Amino acid sequence: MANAKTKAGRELQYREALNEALKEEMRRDDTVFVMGENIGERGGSFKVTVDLIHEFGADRVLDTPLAEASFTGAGVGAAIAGMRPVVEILFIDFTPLIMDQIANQAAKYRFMTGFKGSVPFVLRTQGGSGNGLAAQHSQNLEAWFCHIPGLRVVMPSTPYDAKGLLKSAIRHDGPVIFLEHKLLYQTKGPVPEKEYVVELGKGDIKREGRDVTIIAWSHMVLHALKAADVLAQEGIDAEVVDPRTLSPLDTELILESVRKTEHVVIAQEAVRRGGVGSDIASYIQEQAFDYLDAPIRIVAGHNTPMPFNLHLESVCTPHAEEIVAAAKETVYAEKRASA
Amino acid sequence: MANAKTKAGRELQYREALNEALKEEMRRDDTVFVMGENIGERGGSFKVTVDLIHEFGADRVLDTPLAEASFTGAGVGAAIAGMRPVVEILFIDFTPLIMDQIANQAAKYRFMTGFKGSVPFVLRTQGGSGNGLAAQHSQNLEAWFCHIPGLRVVMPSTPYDAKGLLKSAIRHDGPVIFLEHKLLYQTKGPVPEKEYVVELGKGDIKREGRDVTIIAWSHMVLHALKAADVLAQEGIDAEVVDPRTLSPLDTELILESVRKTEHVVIAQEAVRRGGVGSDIASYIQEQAFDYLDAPIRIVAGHNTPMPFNLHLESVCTPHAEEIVAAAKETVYAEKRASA
Amino acid sequence: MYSKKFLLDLYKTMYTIRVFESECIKLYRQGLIRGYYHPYLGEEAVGTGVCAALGKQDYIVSTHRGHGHCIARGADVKHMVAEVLGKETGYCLGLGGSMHIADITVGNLGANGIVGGGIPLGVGAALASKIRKEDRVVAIFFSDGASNNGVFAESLNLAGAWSLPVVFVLENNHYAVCTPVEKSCKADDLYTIGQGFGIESHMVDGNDVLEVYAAAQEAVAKCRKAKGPVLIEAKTYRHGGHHVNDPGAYMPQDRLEYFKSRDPVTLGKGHAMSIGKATKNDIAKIDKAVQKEMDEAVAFAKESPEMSEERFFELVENY
Amino acid sequence: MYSKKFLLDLYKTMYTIRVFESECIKLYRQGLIRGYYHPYLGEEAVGTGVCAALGKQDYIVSTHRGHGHCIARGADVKHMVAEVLGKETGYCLGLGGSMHIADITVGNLGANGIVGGGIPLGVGAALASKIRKEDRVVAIFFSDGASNNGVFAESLNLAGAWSLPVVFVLENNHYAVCTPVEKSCKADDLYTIGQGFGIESHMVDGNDVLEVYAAAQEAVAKCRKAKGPVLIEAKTYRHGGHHVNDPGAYMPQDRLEYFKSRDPVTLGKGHAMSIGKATKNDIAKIDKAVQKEMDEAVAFAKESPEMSEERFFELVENY
Ligand SMILES: Cc1ncc(C[n+]2csc(CCOP(=O)(O)OP(=O)(O)O)c2C)c(N)n1
Ligand SMILES: Cc1ncc(C[n+]2csc(CCOP(=O)(O)OP(=O)(O)O)c2C)c(N)n1
Ligand SMILES: [Mg+2]
Ligand SMILES: [Mg+2]
Repeated sequence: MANAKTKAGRELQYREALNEALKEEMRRDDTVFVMGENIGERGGSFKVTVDLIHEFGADRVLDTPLAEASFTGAGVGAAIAGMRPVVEILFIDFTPLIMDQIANQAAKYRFMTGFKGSVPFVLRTQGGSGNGLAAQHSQNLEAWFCHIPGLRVVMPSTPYDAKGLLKSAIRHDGPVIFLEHKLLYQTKGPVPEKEYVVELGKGDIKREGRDVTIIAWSHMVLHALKAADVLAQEGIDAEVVDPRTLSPLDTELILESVRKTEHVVIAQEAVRRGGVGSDIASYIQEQAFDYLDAPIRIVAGHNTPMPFNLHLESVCTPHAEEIVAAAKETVYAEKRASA
Repeated sequence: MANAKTKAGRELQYREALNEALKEEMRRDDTVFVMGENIGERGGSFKVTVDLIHEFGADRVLDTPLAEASFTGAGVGAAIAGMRPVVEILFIDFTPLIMDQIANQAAKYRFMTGFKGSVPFVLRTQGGSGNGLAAQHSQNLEAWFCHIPGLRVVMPSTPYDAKGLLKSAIRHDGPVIFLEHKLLYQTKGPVPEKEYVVELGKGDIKREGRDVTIIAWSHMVLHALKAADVLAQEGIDAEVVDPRTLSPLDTELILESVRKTEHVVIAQEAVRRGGVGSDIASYIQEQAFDYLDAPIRIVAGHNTPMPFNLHLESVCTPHAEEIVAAAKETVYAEKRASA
Repeated sequence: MYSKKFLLDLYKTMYTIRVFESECIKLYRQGLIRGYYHPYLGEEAVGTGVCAALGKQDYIVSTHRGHGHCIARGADVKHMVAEVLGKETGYCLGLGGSMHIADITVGNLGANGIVGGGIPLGVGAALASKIRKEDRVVAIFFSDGASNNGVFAESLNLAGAWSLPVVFVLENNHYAVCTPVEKSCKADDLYTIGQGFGIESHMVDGNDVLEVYAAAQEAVAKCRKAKGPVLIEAKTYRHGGHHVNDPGAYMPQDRLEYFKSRDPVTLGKGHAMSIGKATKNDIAKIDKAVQKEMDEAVAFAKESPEMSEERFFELVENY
Repeated sequence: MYSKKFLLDLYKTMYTIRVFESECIKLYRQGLIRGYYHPYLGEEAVGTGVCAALGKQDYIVSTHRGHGHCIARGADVKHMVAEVLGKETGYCLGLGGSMHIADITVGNLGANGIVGGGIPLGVGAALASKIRKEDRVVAIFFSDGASNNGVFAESLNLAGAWSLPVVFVLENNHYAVCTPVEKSCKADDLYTIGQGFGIESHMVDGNDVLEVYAAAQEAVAKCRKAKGPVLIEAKTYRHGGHHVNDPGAYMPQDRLEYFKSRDPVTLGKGHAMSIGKATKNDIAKIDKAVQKEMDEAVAFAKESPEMSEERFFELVENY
């Protein structure tokens, strides 16, 4: 568990942890540079890139024109030419504009060149519903990226993971899609002063438990932990597994937990249909079929665009309560079955 | 079963059936028009739009500049303004260029306008691996579209379904993603002379069977039917279910079959991770958990970009053999379990 | 040449926009409006001048900074305030909000949260008009940031290749958030982009509603004669930051002062009085009426209900 | 001013492209090459002239019609034929094929199956050069079809805003598949698009290798002095259809005849002989050497193995 390693250390905000990761990697390796809209003096809309321009100058901290497809592609091209760009797209909702450069260029370049080229490229963006930002600023599109071979997809839930994973992402020799969440930026957590990285592809048990495995990532981990607290009061001991990296997925960690608890709830903020939760469920039922005594439950966003109205936004976004309900259903379904 | 309805009628190629659907709908309703690259005199690269320009003129059969995002968006805008455009994108591999117009505009417009606007828009494109077209011309991206609320996603496997579904798609009042397959265009099948439509959202049993349900769509249906023949020789009676529409999915039909056979193989050409197969599997295990005595098996494309080399292309694409193997595994797994 | 009524109408529209934005900023600061809110303050003459040149059958396509376009196109501020408050009486039932406000009944195809995302939609509406041989012109609003985006160039070229009845209205307010236009484009002016694609293109003072109107009227007339598209670059400036929470400290004080000294609402008032011979009293009457309408709109919106969950789920079933 | 050796080198490059395409078309017709094959026949002077103006450290970005660029940039035809045959000895191990042929070792960042898709990659390579303060210039090839695409305008604007060392080489062969350029853009010439974005832009006769070379040399020099980017529109014409299976019946016979009468290879030969005083014998020697190299390349490629499944799965593990 990440938390165990870091107790008694200082606390940082998620965005500060990200900022620190960028700074450290830019100091360590002068091929690392960042670009995006208004990330220089303004420090980005979510303040992840604050102050970088003062330390590294406008050559390595580039404010771009509003031309997502081509500045992303320019990042990919710079990576091919030996740099390690970190490109920021302000909202994941704008990534539909850049998917050719991501899915057809970045993801496939190494393969198409017979493994001669490489693309050490990081795309940072953020998603999720927040504070009345409506249908075009609230999406969760991690599933799109997971479906494209050649991409790593990372979705940290804590400042510790955010920093360690961003550092690994920058050092990785292929394209990494690094997905943040607008509601996480101001959350705090322990982040050691000492240099560390978190390996891509390694999940983390955010809470140990025996009765049910709750798999959640990004902001949903917070809801899952809250749900676990509620469940504990009812005598259900939930384990919260945070894959952290969705592609590749730490299937071993997940299966181990499932074999122990024999009950699974997957909690994703994205809409149900076509989401990563389906993928994870399909692996689990394939690999741990005999361990499951009740169906895997998927708690997910409602299958609509996100409404602007705040109350309806909340209705469309899953919370701890739905996770609790699903966990109880799966645990009691089994109890009923075995009764 | 569609085939039963149409026996003894004439046979048409898939592309001819599509062409006929376009002609009939353009005659029926003069708000229907088609646009895309080289679809006029040339009739499109796969010859689906041949002759339309002669009957309907250049005003309703538009050759576009090479500007996918904006001519797609123009289609969406024309739909908002009351037309029924059918936009052709030559390869599904180019849809990453148009995803903003599809996912953020077409899919959300009705919702964002408080259900006042509507977008009767059809996107026709084709995917799949074929004949050495390599990584950027061989993809299967239906999962991306299925993940976006507001889109209907259709993938017909026969000329009969292709015609009937395209007609329904054109008459539908929301955006429909109509996905063809490059290897199906020249396949033949019965298509009645008489007017008919196939309802969106209704699957079809392409072969009845008792022992195992094989769920497949688009070109994989042909492999599934071949697999069923092989399995029959071994005494395994496979049912082949073709959902035809992936979103919304005919879950009733699927569940009915699964409850009967208690064994499931899903065969998709797309890569496994993030594919629609996972989604279907996750629903089945949720809804028919107690009927399953062996894990649902998913046969899918290999998790890489598509290689140019023909042999390797074939290695990366699932065929009847893999379906047969998976079906046997699931059926025998159960036999072992009950032994 | 311009009648008093016409000039007062222009003034009234601009003043309505001014009051609408000012009142909504207050509501935002009170926490009653959520999400992003991008005021049109300082740019009132562009939307007003262009919309005055359009006919009833025509369309407009708006942006994330869209309240001005919406008002200029004839929306009822009651339903606008309700929308930005997320109420069911809003134009989009409270599902859209500021960034998605639309009023299709009067030909406003809507704002957009994706910068540039609406441009091809407008081209499509123009295409529909051409195919049906209707006489509709489409005015597409967008700003300098959007002009960096490929979808603009594609749409411009498409409209040009097909001679579509589109007036591209480039509201050059010199900023995309805090990025100044000089940093995002090498060209001195942006209308030259249109020329490069072979499209008739003009530049106007975007703070002078009559200059905007004259250029728009000519452009619309060309479009009706199948001589479109036309691009108009209107130079203007925001009176504040990018959105309500942006103080806009990066905007040089002297430039801001300059543009404020050419405030479009004040200039429009001046036109009404000097050319139209309107009196102080005429103006005062308008000001009062506008303020009253706005106060009523705010009250209406505040009292309006939000959509119930039941209604919501009914609506989105099978979405 | 141009040496005999230089002129003969240009000729040799163009003739190699000519022979390469001709031989591969035969292989295609024999069913040995699969997928799409887009010959560069008739356009040889563009890639040749531009690449002759580049230094070793520079990059090029190619297109789906990329064999000419690849050869002009110094590729070994052995590995090219092997690639289009899908063999493991090909530049991309047979995984890429004609539409993805790349030779990074000599700075060819590769062809692209997505029209326009490579343009921003080239801009990025130029950005890398600028950040590292290296002296690398990037020549980005693309054709008239790609110029309709937003990614071109965005990239052009981006390179302009950042003064990147990019030479945009617009190979205007007048067609995107069968769509003539007049139908896809209202402008008479395409280089004006660059001007609209404030970028230095020129037009040259794309069939005359010396005209192309001169313009490219000047552009490259400007880029090295941080005065880039520069756009060059080179007017040219395909000698056949869009790909091997397209007879190109839509190409007016007289225009095709005209461009064939100004065949770049023949013109290049003429330059070598008239300006460079090369003899028939010099030419014959080159022709023979080129044909021999090509014959050997075809033999090599035919004999080469395909990648084994084992090797493939090893390579793609953890992709
Ligand atoms: C495609 C896209 N990129 C980025 C954003 C974030 N964003 C919202 S408004 C804005 C600036 C737009 O500038 P401009 O087009 O000049 O419009 P203005 O705000 O000046 O009216 C940006 C970057 C967005 N909404 N959509
Ligand atoms: C984005 C995209 N759209 C369409 C295609 C299909 N296509 C391949 S080549 C081509 C024509 C390209 O024309 P142009 O850019 O002029 O290049 P040329 O073939 O003339 O060299 C088209 C439409 C594609 N590969 N990529
Ligand atoms: Mg602006
Ligand atoms: Mg061309």
